[in-house]
Amino acid sequence: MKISTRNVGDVKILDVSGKITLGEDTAELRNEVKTLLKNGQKKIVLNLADVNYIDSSGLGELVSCHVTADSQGAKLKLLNLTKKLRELMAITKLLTVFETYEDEASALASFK
Amino acid sequence: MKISTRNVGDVKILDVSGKITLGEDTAELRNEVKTLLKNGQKKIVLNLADVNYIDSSGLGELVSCHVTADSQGAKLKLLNLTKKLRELMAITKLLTVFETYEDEASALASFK
Amino acid sequence: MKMAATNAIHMDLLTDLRYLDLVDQVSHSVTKVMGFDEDRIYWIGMSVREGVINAMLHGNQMDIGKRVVVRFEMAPSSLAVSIHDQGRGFDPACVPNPVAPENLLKPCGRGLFCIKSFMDDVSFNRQPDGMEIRLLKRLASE
Amino acid sequence: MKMAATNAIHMDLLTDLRYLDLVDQVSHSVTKVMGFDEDRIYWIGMSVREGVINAMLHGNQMDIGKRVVVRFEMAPSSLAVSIHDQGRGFDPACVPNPVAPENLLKPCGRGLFCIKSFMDDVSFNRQPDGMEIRLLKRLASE
Ligand SMILES: Nc1ncnc2c1ncn2[C@@H]1O[C@H](COP(=O)(O)OP(=O)(O)O)[C@@H](O)[C@H]1O
Ligand SMILES: Nc1ncnc2c1ncn2[C@@H]1O[C@H](COP(=O)(O)OP(=O)(O)O)[C@@H](O)[C@H]1O
Repeated sequence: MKISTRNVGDVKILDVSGKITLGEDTAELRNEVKTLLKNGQKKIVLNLADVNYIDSSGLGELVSCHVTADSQGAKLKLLNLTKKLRELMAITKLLTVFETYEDEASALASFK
Repeated sequence: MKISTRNVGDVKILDVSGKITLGEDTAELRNEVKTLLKNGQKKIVLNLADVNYIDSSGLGELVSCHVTADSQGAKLKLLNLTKKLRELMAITKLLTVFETYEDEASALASFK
Repeated sequence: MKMAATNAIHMDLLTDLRYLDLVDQVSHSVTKVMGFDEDRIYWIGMSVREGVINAMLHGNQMDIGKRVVVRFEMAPSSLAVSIHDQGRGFDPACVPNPVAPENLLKPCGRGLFCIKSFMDDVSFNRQPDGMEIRLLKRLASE
Repeated sequence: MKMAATNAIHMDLLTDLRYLDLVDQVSHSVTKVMGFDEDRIYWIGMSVREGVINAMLHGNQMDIGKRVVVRFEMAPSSLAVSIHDQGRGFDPACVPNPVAPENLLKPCGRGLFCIKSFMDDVSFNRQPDGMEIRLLKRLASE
């Protein structure tokens, strides 16, 4: 898993790529989000376009990030789910938990 | 396995790609060479640059082509062996049987 | 003779997560040669992976001395995969439902649910020497 | 207990050349996780493939009712692969040497020679129920 971070206005976008699975260093994602929250960041987008594999632990990791953000009064939204990830989140009812967007402009606009 | 044929002067070059293995239709190569010989072709080059896998049956196939050409007073030469194929032909002493070339110009010049 | 039309692959592995990719790759090769489509190859692979993770993590408690046996039985019209660990086993009826509202925000507990969603049949056999979970996928299933 | 540090994969296959790629893929995955380098992964894969071709072709005479069993034993410092068919067997001492001048132009007979070139050790066991050929490759071999 790789993460690179960028700012668009007051929104932080995290471009995540690779695998989010057990065994990969998924704590990295959680820690990155925690650091942002600690620094007062309230608007976070995870761009998952280049996540080519995710398993149930990876889903749990995304849920943890969401829960932590929520508890700090911040918003964490998901951008560019792959077809497989969307299917997985539909089955596990996580689409009801997350706000998801199919393009960056809409994700950004949703914070306005 | 795929074969495409082209003329350079009085030399026929067969660009072979894919696998030359048991199970693949290796007879295709033999038949192609036989047809050329029947039509009086005396100078043939097999360009093996894009052969990504060959097994002992494939080596045998190349030997058959060589033997048939020889018996008709024609010359069959090999061009652009991959590193793996060269190693395999060295081990099986087939480098002593075939004339091999590393670039097309030298292969063509060798017929002059 | 009953087994005559079946190909089988049997993997007897140490408890070590670095074998997950190996199991994954074997699953992909098996389902591919059987003629499953790309989507199913992916979901079966994920299910097998989740099963093996559970066997190593919950079953064998990551004790590298314990083994996980994965068996692929390739019948003409279906694939059966059994995953056997050397742990104390569990009662699947006691596993919380991860899509119940009170569990939706939990960080874990989705593995078995995913397996059940993607496979046609899942059965659990608690045996004296460990837990066995058995997954079935039919080639003709929609 | 002797086997404790060994992972094993056991493939029990019908005699059908369409399983060659499956064996190839398993061989690649196994040698990769064991830490062999790209070149060795390739040559071990080719050796296993040649062995299985012989088992199906010469051993089982392509009789689809007969089986080929391929077993990969992954020890910490070496890989052993055994290939077992249900044929009548043969005497390896009677197989002509393909690099002898009189055989150089023959269209076949290079499979075993390649296997022996690429593996560290090859042994043949003619058994009542078929032929077994056993290949060994050490991780540390040059
Ligand atoms: N092989 C196993 N041995 C023992 N317990 C298991 C096994 N597989 C699953 N379980 C139990 O079932 C629970 C749910 O598993 P799962 O749905 O895969 O989610 P998770 O692994 O995230 O907890 C586990 O927490 C564990 O208690
Ligand atoms: N599993 C086997 N069962 C019976 N005979 C075999 C087996 N493997 C090899 N042989 C014999 O050894 C010979 C040489 O095999 P090989 O070197 O692989 O070349 P090829 O397969 O091209 O003949 C075969 O022709 C066959 O007679």
